[in-house]
Amino acid sequence: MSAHLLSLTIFLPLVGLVILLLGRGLSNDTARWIALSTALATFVVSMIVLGRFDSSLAAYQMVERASWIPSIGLQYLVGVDGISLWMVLLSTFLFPVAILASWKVDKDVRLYLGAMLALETAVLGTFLTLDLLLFFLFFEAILVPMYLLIGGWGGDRRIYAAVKFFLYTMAGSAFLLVATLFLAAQAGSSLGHVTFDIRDLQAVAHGLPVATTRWLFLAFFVAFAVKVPIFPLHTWLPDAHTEAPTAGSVLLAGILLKVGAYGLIRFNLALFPDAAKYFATFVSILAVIGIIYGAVVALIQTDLKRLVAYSSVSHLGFVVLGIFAFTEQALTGGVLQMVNHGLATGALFLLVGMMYERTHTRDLGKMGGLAGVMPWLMGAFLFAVFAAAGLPGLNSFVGEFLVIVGTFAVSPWFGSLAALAVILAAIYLLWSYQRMAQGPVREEHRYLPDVSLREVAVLVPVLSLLLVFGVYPKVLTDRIDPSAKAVVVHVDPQGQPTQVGLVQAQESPP
Amino acid sequence: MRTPIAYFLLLSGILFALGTMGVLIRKNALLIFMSVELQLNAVNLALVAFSRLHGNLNGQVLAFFSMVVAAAEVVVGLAIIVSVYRRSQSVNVDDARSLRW
Amino acid sequence: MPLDNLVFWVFAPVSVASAIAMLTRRNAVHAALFLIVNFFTIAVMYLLLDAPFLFAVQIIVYAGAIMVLFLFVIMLLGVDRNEARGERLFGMRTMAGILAAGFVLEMFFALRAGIGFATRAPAGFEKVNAPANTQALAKVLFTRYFFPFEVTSVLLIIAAIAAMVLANRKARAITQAELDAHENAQARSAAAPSEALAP
Amino acid sequence: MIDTPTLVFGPVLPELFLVAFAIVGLLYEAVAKRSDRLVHLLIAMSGLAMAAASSIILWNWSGDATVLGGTVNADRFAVVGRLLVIAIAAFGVLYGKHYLERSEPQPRGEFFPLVLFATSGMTLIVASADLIVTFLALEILSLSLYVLTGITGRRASNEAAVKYFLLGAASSAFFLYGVAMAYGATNTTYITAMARALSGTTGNQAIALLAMAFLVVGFAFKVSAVPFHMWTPDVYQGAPTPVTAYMSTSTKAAAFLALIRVFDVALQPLTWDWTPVIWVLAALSIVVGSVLAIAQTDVKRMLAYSSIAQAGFILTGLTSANSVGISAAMFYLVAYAAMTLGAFGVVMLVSARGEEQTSLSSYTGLFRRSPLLAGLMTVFLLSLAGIPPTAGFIAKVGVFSAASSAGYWPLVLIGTLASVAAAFFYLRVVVLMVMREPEGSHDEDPSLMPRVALVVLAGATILLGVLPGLITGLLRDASVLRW
Amino acid sequence: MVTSLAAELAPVGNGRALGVLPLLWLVPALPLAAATVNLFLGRRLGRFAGWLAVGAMTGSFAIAVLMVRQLASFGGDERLYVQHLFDWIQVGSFNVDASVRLDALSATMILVVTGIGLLIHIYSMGYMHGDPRYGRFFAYMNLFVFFMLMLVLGANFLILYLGWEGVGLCSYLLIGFWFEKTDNANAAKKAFVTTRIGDTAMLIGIAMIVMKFGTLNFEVVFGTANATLSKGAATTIALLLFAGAVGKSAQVPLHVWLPDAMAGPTPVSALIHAATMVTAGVYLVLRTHVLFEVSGAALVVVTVIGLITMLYAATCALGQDDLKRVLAYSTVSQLGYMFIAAGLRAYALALFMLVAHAFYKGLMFLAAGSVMHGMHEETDMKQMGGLLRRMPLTGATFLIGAISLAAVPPFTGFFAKDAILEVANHTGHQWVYVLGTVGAVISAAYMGRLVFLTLFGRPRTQAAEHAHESPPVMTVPLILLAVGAFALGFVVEQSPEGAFSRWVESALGAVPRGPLGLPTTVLIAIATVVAVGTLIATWVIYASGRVDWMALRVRLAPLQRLFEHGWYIDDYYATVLVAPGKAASGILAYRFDAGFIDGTVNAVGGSTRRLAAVGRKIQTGYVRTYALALFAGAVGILVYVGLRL
Repeated sequence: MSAHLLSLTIFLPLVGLVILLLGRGLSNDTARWIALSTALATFVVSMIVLGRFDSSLAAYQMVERASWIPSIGLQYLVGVDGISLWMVLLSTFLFPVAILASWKVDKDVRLYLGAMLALETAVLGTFLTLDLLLFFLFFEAILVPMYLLIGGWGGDRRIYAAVKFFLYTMAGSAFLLVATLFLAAQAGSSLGHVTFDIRDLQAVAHGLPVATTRWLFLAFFVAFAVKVPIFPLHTWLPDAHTEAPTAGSVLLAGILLKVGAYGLIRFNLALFPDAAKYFATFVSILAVIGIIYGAVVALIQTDLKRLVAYSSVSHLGFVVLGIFAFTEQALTGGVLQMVNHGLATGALFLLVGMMYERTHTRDLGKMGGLAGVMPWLMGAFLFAVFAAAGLPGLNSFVGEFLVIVGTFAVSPWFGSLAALAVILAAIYLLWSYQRMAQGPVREEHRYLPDVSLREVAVLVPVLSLLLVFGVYPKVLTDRIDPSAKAVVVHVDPQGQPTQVGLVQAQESPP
Repeated sequence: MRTPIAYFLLLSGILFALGTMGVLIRKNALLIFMSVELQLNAVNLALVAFSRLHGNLNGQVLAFFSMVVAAAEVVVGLAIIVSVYRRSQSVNVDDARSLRW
Repeated sequence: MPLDNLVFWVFAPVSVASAIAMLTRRNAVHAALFLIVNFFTIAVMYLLLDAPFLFAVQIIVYAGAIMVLFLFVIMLLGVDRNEARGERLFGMRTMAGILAAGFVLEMFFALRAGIGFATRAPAGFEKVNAPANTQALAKVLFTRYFFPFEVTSVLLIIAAIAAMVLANRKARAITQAELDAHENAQARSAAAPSEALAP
Repeated sequence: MIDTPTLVFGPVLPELFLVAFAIVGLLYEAVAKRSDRLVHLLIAMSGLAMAAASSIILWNWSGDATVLGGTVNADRFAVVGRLLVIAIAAFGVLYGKHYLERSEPQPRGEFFPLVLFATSGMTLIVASADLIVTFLALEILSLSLYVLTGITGRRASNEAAVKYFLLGAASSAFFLYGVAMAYGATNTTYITAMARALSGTTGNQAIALLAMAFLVVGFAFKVSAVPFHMWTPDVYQGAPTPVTAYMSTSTKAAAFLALIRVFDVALQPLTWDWTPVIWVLAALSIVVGSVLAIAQTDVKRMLAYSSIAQAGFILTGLTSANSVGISAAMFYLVAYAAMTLGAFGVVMLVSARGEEQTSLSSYTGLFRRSPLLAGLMTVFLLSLAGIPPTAGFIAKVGVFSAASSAGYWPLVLIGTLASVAAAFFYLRVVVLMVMREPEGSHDEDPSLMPRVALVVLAGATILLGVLPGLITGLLRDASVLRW
Repeated sequence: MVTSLAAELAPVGNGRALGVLPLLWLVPALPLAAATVNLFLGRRLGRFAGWLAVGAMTGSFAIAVLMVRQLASFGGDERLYVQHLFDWIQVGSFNVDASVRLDALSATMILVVTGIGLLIHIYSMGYMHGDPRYGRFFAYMNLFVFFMLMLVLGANFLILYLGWEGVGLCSYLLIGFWFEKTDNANAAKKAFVTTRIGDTAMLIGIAMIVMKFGTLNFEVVFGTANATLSKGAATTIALLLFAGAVGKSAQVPLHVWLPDAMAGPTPVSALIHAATMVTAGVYLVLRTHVLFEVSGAALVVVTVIGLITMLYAATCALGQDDLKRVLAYSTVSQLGYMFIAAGLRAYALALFMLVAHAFYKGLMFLAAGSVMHGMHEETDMKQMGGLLRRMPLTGATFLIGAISLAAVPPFTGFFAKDAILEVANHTGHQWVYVLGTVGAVISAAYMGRLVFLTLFGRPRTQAAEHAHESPPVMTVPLILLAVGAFALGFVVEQSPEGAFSRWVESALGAVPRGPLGLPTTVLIAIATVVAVGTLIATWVIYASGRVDWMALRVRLAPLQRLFEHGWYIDDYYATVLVAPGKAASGILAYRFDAGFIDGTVNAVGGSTRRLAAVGRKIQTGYVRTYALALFAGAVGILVYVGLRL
């Protein structure tokens, strides 16, 4: 049992899925409870993982290995480190929230919840696997349930959005697969056996010619850049976010985008450190463009979900910037920001969803004065808005600050430009809040109800984490840091400014 | 035998090519089918020529098999063509294009 | 010029010419007759290649049975009229000609490289054909090629079934319902789903 | 005097059973006044069962490697190939029984014997050790399929039959020419002897190359690789659905297995010459199949294009020209058989009677009308698209991996990118089924038996996606071709 | 690591009796606790919400007083206490801890914040009485106090920044407290965004500090600045930080938010936009003055910005008709004086000005609130007149505040302003002195105009006629503040080297002195004449009845409009920044993003589909075409074979 804790985490949701799919006669409510309790159980298991995690180690822990398809070298290999740990916890945390948030979905409930649970397994798999091909498998497996969620329960243009999401991601992952197989083939010739174990592949990739690693880097990069998304590969995101059902948007923003960033850390940096250094400036420029571009475009949006979607482009730019600064602080900040963005944007989408259930519109032009009608909901909204805007004391600030500081040590210009987004974020977020919550209230919205008890149950955990991680981020950083440091050292073993440190300060004044 | 074997083979090639041309340019299904027969005969010629070249009878046996096959094929083919003709009163293959695109 | 060479050079052009004539005759019966001529020339080639048994089979089976079957069907269906003159497919003949020329050219080069136009067959084929071509052939056929020979029986059964299943079917008019269904299907497929995903 | 070969019929028992039961079926059809489809089905099924059983026994064949004058192989490759073809045939007759009962006018009962005959050709072709047997078996299966294609006498069915026949006959001529050239190049028709001749000094390289070219044409036609694919959409669309289901899977399997045997054994010394050809054919097939399928509005036609693309993927695996690639291709064939049979099975049920509802619009809102069918179809389509956790994914990774190991990663890139286009049209059907509301009234065939078959196929599709190890061991054993 | 280093540097617990100092964390914690309770339970608590808030403030103030007494008991160099609360951010060797720091500067600030804050809270209980969101108001106010205390107590830049942003948040919440009115919401947003521009520059500055020092701890940074920073780096950092101050303290060019911020409830204006938050910029400069001094050039910039702002805002104040807007511009102007002082290295005087300003401007805002309260939220001075008689307490205290601001001796304002001018004069900054004096004239002028238009003369409207005095809960704080506004300067800072300057010398250094310029007595005389003379002149214009000020106003209309609209800087920004920004955003969003990028993506898909639509036509249905393809393929392979022969 304890030896297979990670496997249990990954596959526990499937138990719920099977029950849901087989249980023809289940009432909708029973189905919901089954799904929720499955997701909660998964969360509990992942908390046990957290409890057993040894934060002093940088290496993978709780590794499980089993041969799966020897003919193509695929093995079942999972393990957790400080980076994936938080991705997993973020996922297991957000899934119950998302399920609870979609309590009111009435159409094909079993299928809907089944898709969610399948998605959970796929997502957890991507975060925990140490086998590149297995990663690809889970990576692709994410597509179907998400596609169903968007296309089956989304808005008016849901099919367009779903197909776009699917094809966009798949097109990106095409390169990933090619590069993966190429690398495995190289392993076959240099190690004597085809393997996808990323720890072995590191050595293999190290022996490749420089030009080859650069091409491989780009192939991996494209796949993950679509997922993150990095400008200019982001245009699927606004559509997908806008059309997805609430829970879909939450999961998409909260977790799926992180898969891309996670992939960048886990594979691009780990496998091709030299190529990563070579492309760092290029990627950083894209990231900075994305940060500012996403924010500027968000300014003019009138659809609330679209606005949040573009803000995601901006925020994820921070993550990428942090990843490619190659300093311990920036990378830790990047990972932290992944968690933070998941929570903050997740919260925003939850709130937008709740509001949509009441007003039946997401058009900012058709709202106003809602703060007077439903003060708690709007208060929560404002809280999330400020979290997203990077207010110190709330979670996003710490991540952003670490990224800026870490990047600054390498390139003051990138750091400064990234910081500018903070202004823009304030503008578009407050502008949207104003149009929604302030000013005179519209007649048809005058008697809308405030949050229900269920919604409180949805919001309180998320919002309180926004605060907790803002005030005491050490819970996260203590565990991220060793792994992040290992990655940075791997990329830049004798690099100069990998460390924002106390070099000068140690000369204490007289 | 003084004639170089390659001549027979080339003749076989020419006949095969002509047969293939027939498949392309004839519109009558029966004639297309006849062109196929020409192709098969060209092959047979090649087989027999190789048989002679190698100095064994295998090629001749193969040609014999080929003839059997051709006979069976003719039966099936003609049956199909007749069946089509009964249906559409035409053996022009250009008329048979309800399945397309 | 040795006799076999002479025979070859007489019959080879006839063979090619008859094949070309078969391709160009618009009347199906004429074309079939030219094909029979062609089969005869090929039979002669078999003779040149020391395959008298196949020479006979060629004339009996091909020229005799198969082509008669063809002619029979042509008559039966009453399609001995001239083939339609119009060509709906643009450039078909040209392309067919070019491809055929290319084909022959490639064959030429390959044969030149592989066998060479000087290579003559080894003498002593009489030994192979001893005591006679037919006996020798039978010996090979029923020993080495015993199994394939048995397999051909299956082919013949299938041919028989084919004739039964396909040709023995009562001709029937196309029902109006079938026409409707067809048209509906066309209309549906033209209308719907490709636009279904347009943004 | 005459040294007669020792007759060991053990390794051809499956064929004998198939032919025998086919003849039993024919006799039944001839004798019975009104033949009962169920009896036909039982006869065919027992034939298939016997054939399968005798194949399985051959797994541990300890006699000579080749029998009957060296014309038939008794290796494990043949066993696996036969079993695959026989299994496909079982689904074919099952579909056929159902289809025959519900279509109007009722086609003749010869359907069942013909399927058995075709199957016997296919089993023989995978076991063949002699090119002439390969040719004869090819003709057996082709002739049977021509007849099967035209068996309903519907206009489309007839048209498909005549197109298939004319092109098929022409391609057979090419194939036979290839056999002749191979014989000319090596002075033998034994597959293994050819390899020896070509790797030694007795073979004629130039003529062998010609042989390779013609054989490629013949096989590429059968597996519907571009540009020899053009019959495929028309024939798949025009043929009765069970026949399409049967032939799209079994022919492909048989032809691919024969191709493997011929190219990876007989022409193995020419590997460096034929792999580029296969490469190009694979690339063309993948791209053309995937792209053209997008514009299709008829499900059968779309699946036909899909099968062209799938052929390209299988060819991709063969570019590696080693046992890894062979076993990957074999796995792909198994997966392809399961998912394509399944997809056509759904098509048959949605069409209800005959071929009435094969346009994509008939699938609109299928999920509301019949969640089971829609769900099954989704599984099959996703597998065809290569999405985990289905067999299609593992299969694709396998062939790509093989090609990549051989250094053909540009082909893999083409393949993966084309998969995206392919995913589009598979998804489109899923969209229609799951995400749209039904329009008008369509009635699916409510029968149970085909549904059970479909569930089995879907189960196999997923099972092979999750636990491919169930058969990869077998395939690895089978993929070692000795010469 | 930094923690320990800071512990070594800071004379914490070096055998001293810390007394009550370890309770320092309670000073911010109390308001925070009260804010939390009020935020969630405010509606249930009803009127008790106000009492809770005031109680928390009282406690906080009391503790602050105890703290300061304890601190004052130490010797000059030992007046420092750092309390480590917990590690906030720790990555690798980079560490930011949550710790608070008490020295003379922060001690002064917490006294102002809690003390004036307490009075304003009390006042608010009356002013906000009956508001439906009464509890929430106090929650926000307490939250503000918490953040303000964090700002001034923070022992490193990041805690300071936390408070800095936090007060911005509360400012946003409180300006937009009555969010139903679009104007208020706009003003709130504008305030937050405008200040955020400066904040971001400050954040960049902080990042740069991290880069240079590896830590954000004040002790380390200031202790090693001389050795670590080049002049250029110091200037960059100092100016980036100063940009933050410019935003927060509403200096030119980021001043535009403050006049609009008057949309908030008046106690908010008093507390946030007069007494405390807007002075955070000044506090920042004082706190980081070491960096400014290393740079030198940065100090000049501070002075110049201060001067420009002071003069500019004073003219604007002269043109306003809205009571609160006059006070707002006046605040901006007065903050300019503080920056001038800081720029002249007279940090103690800047701080004293800050304290003094907190008293008299807080007083005036509260009094203005009282006036509005009595006149049904009327703020247009043209509608007032003669209120001194109708609202004697309010009027009198208002008058005291105005006179103090106009720098008439011996009011507090006089000592504050005069000391600055004196330093300018004596240290050779004659231009500063002259312009400062001009500013003083204008200041006195707008104060005079304000006072005489509202308090004196005859009531010009019915509302003014029937204005009534406010309840004691509002007037008592007025009186207490008036005492301060009147007497504080006289008591603690009669000259640049007064008791106050000595008290803060440990934190801010001594006030510079110079041998140049005029004698002190002459300067005092000039200042007195200027202030009194200007007041008399305004009396003549506005209250004596001898001048038709309305006619005068019409004659000077262009000038008046220019002043009233703040020299049209808002409109300038709207044209030059906002409109192009919106346009750019629109172009990016619709033309570039949806049009070009997404268009490209869709074009790829679309062209594939078109390719498919065209490609399917190859499948003509003619079997001969198919044969052609077959034959062509065969020949193609043959050609390939031919090439390999």
